[in-house]
Amino acid sequence: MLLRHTPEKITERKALTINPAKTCQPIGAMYASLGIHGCLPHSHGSQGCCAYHRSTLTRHYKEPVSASTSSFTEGASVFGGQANMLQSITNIFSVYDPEVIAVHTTCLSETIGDDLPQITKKARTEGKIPEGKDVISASTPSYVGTHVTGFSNMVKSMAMVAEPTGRKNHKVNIIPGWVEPADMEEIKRLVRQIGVESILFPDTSGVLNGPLSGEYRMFPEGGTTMEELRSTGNSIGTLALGEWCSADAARWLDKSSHVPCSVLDMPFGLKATDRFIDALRIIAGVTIPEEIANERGQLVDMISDMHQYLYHKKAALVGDPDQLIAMTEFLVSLDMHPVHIVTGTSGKKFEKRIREITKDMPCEVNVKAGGDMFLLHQWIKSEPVDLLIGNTYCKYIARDEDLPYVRWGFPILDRQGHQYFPTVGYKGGLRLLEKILGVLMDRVDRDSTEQKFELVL
Amino acid sequence: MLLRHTPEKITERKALTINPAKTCQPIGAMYASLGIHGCLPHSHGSQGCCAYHRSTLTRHYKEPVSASTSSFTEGASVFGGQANMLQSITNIFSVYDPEVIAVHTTCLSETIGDDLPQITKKARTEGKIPEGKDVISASTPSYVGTHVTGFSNMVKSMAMVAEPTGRKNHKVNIIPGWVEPADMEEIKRLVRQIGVESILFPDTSGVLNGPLSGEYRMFPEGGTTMEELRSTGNSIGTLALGEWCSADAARWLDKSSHVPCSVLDMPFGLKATDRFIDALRIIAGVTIPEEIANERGQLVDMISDMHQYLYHKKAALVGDPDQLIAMTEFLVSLDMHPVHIVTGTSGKKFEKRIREITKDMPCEVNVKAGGDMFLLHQWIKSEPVDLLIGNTYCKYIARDEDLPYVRWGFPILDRQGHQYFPTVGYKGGLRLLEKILGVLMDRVDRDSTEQKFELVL
Amino acid sequence: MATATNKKLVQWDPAEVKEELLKKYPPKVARKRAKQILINEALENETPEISANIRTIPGIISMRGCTYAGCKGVIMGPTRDIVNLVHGPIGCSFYAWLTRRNQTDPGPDGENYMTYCFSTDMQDQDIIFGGEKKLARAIQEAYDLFHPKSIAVFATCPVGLIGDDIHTVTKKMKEKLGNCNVYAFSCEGYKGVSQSAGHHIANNQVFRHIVGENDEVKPGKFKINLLGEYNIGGDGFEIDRILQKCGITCISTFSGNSTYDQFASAHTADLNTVMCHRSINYVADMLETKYGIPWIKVNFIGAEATAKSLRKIAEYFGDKQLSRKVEEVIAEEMPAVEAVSKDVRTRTGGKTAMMFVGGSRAHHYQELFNEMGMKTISAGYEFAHRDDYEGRHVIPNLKVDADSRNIEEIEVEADETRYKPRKSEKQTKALEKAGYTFKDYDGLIPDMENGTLIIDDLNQYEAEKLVELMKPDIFCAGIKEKFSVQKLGVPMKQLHSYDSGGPYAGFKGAINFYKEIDRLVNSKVWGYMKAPWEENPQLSATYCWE
Amino acid sequence: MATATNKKLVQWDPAEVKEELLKKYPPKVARKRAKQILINEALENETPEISANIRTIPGIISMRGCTYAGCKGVIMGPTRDIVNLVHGPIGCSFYAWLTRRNQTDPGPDGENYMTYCFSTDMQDQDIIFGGEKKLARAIQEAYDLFHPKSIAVFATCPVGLIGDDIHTVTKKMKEKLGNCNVYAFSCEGYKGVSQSAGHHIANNQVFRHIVGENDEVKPGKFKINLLGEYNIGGDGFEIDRILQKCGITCISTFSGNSTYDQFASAHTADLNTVMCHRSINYVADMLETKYGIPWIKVNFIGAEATAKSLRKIAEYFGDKQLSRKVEEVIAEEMPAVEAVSKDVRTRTGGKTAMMFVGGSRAHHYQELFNEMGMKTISAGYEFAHRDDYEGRHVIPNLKVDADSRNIEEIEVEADETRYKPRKSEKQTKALEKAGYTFKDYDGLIPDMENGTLIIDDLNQYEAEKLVELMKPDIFCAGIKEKFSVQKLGVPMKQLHSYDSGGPYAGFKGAINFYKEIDRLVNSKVWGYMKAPWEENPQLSATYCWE
Repeated sequence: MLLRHTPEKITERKALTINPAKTCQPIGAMYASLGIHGCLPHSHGSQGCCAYHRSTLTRHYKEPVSASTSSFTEGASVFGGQANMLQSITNIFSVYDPEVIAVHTTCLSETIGDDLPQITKKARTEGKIPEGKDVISASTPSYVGTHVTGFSNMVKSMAMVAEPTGRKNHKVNIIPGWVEPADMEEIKRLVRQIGVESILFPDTSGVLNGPLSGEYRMFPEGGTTMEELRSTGNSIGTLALGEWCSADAARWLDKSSHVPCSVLDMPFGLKATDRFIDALRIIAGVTIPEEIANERGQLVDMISDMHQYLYHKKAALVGDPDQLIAMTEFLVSLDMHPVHIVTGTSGKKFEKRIREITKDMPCEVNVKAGGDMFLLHQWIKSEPVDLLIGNTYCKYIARDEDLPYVRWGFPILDRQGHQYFPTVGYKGGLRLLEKILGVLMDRVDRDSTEQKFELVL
Repeated sequence: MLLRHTPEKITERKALTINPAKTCQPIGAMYASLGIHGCLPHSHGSQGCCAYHRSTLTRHYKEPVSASTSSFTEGASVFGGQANMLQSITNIFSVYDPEVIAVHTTCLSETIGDDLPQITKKARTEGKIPEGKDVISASTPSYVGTHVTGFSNMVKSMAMVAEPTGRKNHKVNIIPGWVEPADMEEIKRLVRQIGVESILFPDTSGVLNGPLSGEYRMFPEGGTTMEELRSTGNSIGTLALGEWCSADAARWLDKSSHVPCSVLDMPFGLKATDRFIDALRIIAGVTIPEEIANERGQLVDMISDMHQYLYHKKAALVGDPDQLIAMTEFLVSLDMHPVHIVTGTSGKKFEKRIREITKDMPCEVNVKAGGDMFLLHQWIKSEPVDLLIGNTYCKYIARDEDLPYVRWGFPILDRQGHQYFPTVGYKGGLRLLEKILGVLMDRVDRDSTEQKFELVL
Repeated sequence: MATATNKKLVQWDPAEVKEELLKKYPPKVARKRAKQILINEALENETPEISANIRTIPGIISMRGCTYAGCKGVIMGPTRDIVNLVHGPIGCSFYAWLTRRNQTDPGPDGENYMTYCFSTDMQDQDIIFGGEKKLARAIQEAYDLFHPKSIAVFATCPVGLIGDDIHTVTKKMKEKLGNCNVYAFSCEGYKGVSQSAGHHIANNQVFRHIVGENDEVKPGKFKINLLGEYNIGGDGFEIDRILQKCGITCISTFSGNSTYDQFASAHTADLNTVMCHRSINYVADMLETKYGIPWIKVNFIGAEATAKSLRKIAEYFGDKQLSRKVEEVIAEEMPAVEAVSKDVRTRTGGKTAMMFVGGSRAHHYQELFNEMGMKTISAGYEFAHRDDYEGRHVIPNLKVDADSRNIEEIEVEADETRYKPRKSEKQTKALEKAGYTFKDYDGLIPDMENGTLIIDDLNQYEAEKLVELMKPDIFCAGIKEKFSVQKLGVPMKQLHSYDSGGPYAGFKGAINFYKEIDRLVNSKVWGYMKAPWEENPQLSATYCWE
Repeated sequence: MATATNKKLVQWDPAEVKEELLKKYPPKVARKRAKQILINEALENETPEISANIRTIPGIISMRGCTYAGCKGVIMGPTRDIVNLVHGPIGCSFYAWLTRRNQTDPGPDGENYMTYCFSTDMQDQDIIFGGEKKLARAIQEAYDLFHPKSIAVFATCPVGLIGDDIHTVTKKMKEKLGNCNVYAFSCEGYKGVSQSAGHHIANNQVFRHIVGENDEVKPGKFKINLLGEYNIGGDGFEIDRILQKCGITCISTFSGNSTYDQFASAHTADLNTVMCHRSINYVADMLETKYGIPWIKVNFIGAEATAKSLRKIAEYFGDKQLSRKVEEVIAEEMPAVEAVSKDVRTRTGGKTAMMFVGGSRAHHYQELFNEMGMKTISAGYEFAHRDDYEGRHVIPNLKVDADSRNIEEIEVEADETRYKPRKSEKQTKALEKAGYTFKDYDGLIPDMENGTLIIDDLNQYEAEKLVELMKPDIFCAGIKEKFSVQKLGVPMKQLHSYDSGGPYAGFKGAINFYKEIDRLVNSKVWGYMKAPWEENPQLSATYCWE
């Protein structure tokens, strides 16, 4: 057994986290920053943080992930990191020449209380920031919230770039939340199809799913431009996908620039996608194009065709709140039973949403916000499941408990495809369904006796 | 063991086929016919043929497959099927009202020598075929060739609808060959992207991957219209994908209507897709759009990232000639070793192509045109492989020999997704790669000892 | 379930429905179909007549298959230790390869050719010059590879037309090989009007070439044969479980999970129980005439029907212990069944079903639906004969038409040495006096309510219309019909292959079926067909936020 | 290989390359980097000086990690039966969770916490009010759940700043728990200038809290410790295999596939062999001073180097049998190695490599590339010190700067009871006279050709430039560098984690490495980067067929 010391019996833990279902804010801020065109993320802290975040993102995307750091020394930690930050700005613009530097803090710089806006102002006045270039920043203390919070905070800082001019640009801001580059691409396709002009931010498509062509570009084509970010203040509205990832930025735009917003669930699965598409329809005042209606119909068709393999199958899920809410709703809509649900991010709101979504299920549901994978594993030991959905760390549980397992979430370090194939939207729903059915049917084929082995499933 | 009587030792078989890697012509003709808009395929023979073909296609697509039959009785078999055919035409147009009936023959009607063109003429003169409606036919004797031949024959009959007017329509005919609806959709997308106006035939997209919406339409939106087929004679050229599936129709258009043609491999994998895209580029005289170049680069990128899992892995393939040629080339381009290759369709040409493609491989290659799965299994027993690629019937071999197995080809009766996600083009290459890597890496995870079990792959 | 409640409101008049179904047909077709579409008015002792087992109409999309399918696919398919060699072009053998779900249990080292597909793969030169040599060689090659105890050869359409004499070829090969029984079936696809002819051809040859080959007396006190049970989805396994539990020995099953030797020993049983009347009642007759084994109709579909059938078997043997054991078993099995039926009935009660399958299931499965409180509002067979609808009493006056004429009827007489009546005249009389009925089947019609529609050889067009007009909660037929029905938003259950489910026979099977139907009629998915914007499509002319 | 041959044609002048690298830097940065970029001019007995182990430049994208990474990730990570509890916000423990490929073999029922991630997950209130209580409770909870023999606590950045006294907490908990050794590491990420500081902090505490805890004398005639081997990709397993084969007993490995008890018994070995000089040479010194165990530098990367190291160990013990055995083993293992190297050399000969990793691999791996006929044209360390470049002779005149000042140097002296020189003055002299060298390491520079570029703390920008200018056939560094290099069409091999490969140590490892590099430099994929239409982009203005 790989996790041989995990007991079925659950004992209270007040101080010890084991096998976390989360990581810290800065990596979320770094990922979000990569969704700005020509942006170099900068980690204001000791160099280890930056190295760790770059490594994790690189392993997930199998793509170069550039980011710089203030490389705090002991001295800087005592006397403050302003000097390191200013030096960084100078070096970054002269060596890498990005359009913008997106700085996020760390537990280190937060603990000593560095004031980034003030440092940035100083850099600006001292002419360390070239004309037409920008430095934006977000406060992302590692000891508050999780990687999701950090993502949300940086996205909010992106919204803060908005410069409302009073002249509407007739575009809709769409904040996709922490999804894969392929998902952002797919969201743009759907929005285009429906005929809505939009500003999507952040947008990592084209940045973290790039081609191999013999040239390396630190700043690829992709990403939301600063120009676009500035004009988000002139948009007619904002669709924020995911309360945890995207709502703060949207509400801030509402408050500061009077850009009204709706906060929707992330469009994973049939119903959440329906709500997203319907919202776009109402915004644009159009009828849904055949092609999208058709994609929807295909998803419903496949659900009906394969229902017998999904019906009342028990699932355990671990991941981030916005994703889990949509996925749980999707599984319930398939007549499946998500019985164990863990996110590392705290929040009673999450547990409440899950309880609502699962309230008609004929079985008990374990849900925990601010839980860890050790707990999830213990739940699974006492109430086994037919399916496990989560990031790559779940593979240890899946092997120990011999569970059909679908990799979904962050990080995925041991399989390919997630960068290239969306799981949002109806087509994404088809893909999720294909993956879920795949592992369930593989299990049927593996475990059926020879007399029950089937050609046709 | 499921195939417990299969010996490793290979003995000569002259008369006995075991576990065929092919089926008969009519089903191919039926599938092709479904790619015509508003078409009802009709099987001129005893009703069993039609029932079998409809069942097989239905199990593969999980969609309704309508087709009618002449329901030969013993009497008809003796006195000829003309009466049944004429009666069928009357009944079909009055009850189902299709745009066109596409008739194919069977071993029965071929053996007794029914002359379909003559019968059709009779029906026409007797006014049994309503104004503006059509009846086309193909001769598809089950005892000649295979399902591939039948497909090709019906596609040729579609080309025979061509009515050259001398006025060019500035379109390119594209004959995709026997690929999935999703593949045809993807080919249309690529062609559009490059800016080529085209007539794709047959086109089963929208016919065999339809939505569930509460209404049943015997003749859905999809399919190549008769109007388009007529104008294929005015096209500036024809791209035929696949020598076995598509070349005859293309050459016929060349001969009869002076529409020049190029016969290419089916665009599976990097190189075949390169040739297809380059052909389109040269035809259209355009430069390749960024989006397609980018998809290509993504495929190359994923190959480079995952090369270590593919390098020198042995594969066994079974399927149809056009598909196998492209797939073999793809695997070789991944530095894999396809060592056993079987198609049920005869033809030295096939073996020659495979030998060319694999000539630089450092190991021996078993290739057989007109072989069967029994032989493939025997080859695998004497020279085991790391990967098996073929239709659903391969699952018995895969289970007996405990092989990583990717379902690809026809028919796929036990998994979903093939109807919705293309495997042609660069995106299709990414999907094939994801599937191949998926089963190979699942095996690594399954078989690695606990000390070698890896988080990051 | 919005959809479900809607359906409740639907009113329909069978006459109107029938009219609707016929409206679009050309006159000739309409006349013909009118006789195959029956509005049930069955009375006490008078069953209306229906036209059945007649030609399929060319061009009308039927559910039917061919004679080869009935012979090779249905009857001979499930016998695991016979090499089934198809003589013809490749297709016929390919399509019948592992596509029926009859399960088999060869044990760890038993012979099993079910997973294999054997064909002579005839080519044009074979059609031109004849295929007998190739067939003989193929038999030899199969023998050399596998040394099976038996090889069966099946003719496909061209074989009959080109005049290959497969019976002589197999006879010769049987002699040549010595220890392998080789025989052939002239089951060309164009024969007869449906699979039914194929069943007959298959059973005739089994009776002629295999039954009686092994006189060795098998152990067991109460020995029966189970005729017309094909172990789809493991039905036969469940029935075997129950019979064993009761202490009843099943000598042979025709032909689910069967072996060559089972057929060979069939004549040593003391009672024939017939499941699927259509496909095999004549075999029961022949076994009685030749060996003196009486037969009764049984039905293991439905828990009540299963109990009834067990009691009927016990009553036949007239053994107190057996009867007691049977009652014990029933008492032991029923509570679990009733618990589930009680539960699902709260969700399935009052719902409606339609069934168009086979030669008996459209009848048998009404038992299960009744047990769930569901009503069958329309049903019919795909390939049955009038006696399957109206009861055996019509058999004498069934007329032989051009299509049935050539389907051989074997003349059998009592076997000089082995004929042994299992019951004396007296015993039989006594049983009958006590209300016991031998070789008796009343058919589908009497069991269906008045005003229901009984339709023979339902076709695609009529199916679609029926569903639109009568809006059943579930529709049962085969794979070809499945998805067109479901596109209409009505769940469809395959009753040929059971989709991926089963067993549905016996007690455990009943539980499986209850749950399966509950799943289907109450699946959330039927509520997703309309997108929210179709429910309320109102639109603000401009961007809503402005 | 088009790409490969192209590269052959490339000419470059090291001075020009260096100039290119520095051109874009601001003056201050350029001055600093100039001292870390060395054009090799090493002569017989004079090695040029390089600037190393100095601060990373803020804003310049370095490969380096932090002190915590060096301490928890590298040194303590591989010890399977110690619960490694990270005191700090969640991230630091998450990122160090299973992300290094040091393999471990706990056997069927041994303790193994490698697959677990333990953290106090500090929240803001802990930062404000201090985290000592939470730490103490976390230790208790870990103990109650697992009852490990030892719990190690690691400080992350904020811990030091808020002044949590982790050493007192762990001391108290050790006393409280009784049978569990608890201790802490002040390895805050901001300390030092790289992982190197973390190695030092880790090793100091291991020496202080664990080494010497178990005096029990282990069996074995030739007992050594293997210092600085971390069992990445199973290197340690291969080395163990070879040592066992030779009859040499490895008492402890620092710290690949290690256990608490191995550390505790380390002082009972008779020779310390040092693999990674950078991460552990000071431990070797301390072990000699305190317990009298001499140390030698070894290298098991490369077949020749492995043979050499084995002979060196044998020579130390001066036992004929051992020497004979060692020669036997080498003779047995080498043929397979040479067969493969001979084969691959036909495809790899003359190709060029670059290497920028760790504190010793950039040196060690040149052995393997040489054996494949490949030339290392540029190399450097990520976190090494001057002595790793120039040799130990520079150690006395290394100046202590602001960053290294606070990295504790333990003062040790001979252990009253347990100090026991393994070799007498006389024996040592004799060995040295025979050319034997103790505690000796000449560093990377002398082993590299003149005109090659040696670069300390290479950064992303310089890496890209180097590859563009010098077009190596392969580039070796870490995961962060992998894909930017490969985007340029140059295969990249991770020499920290070996990607998914290994072992590369010892004889079998050499074979693995030859094959892996052969695969990488000869992969077809590098020929696919340009699409056919990029190769010949000519276009017919109109449709080609017209």
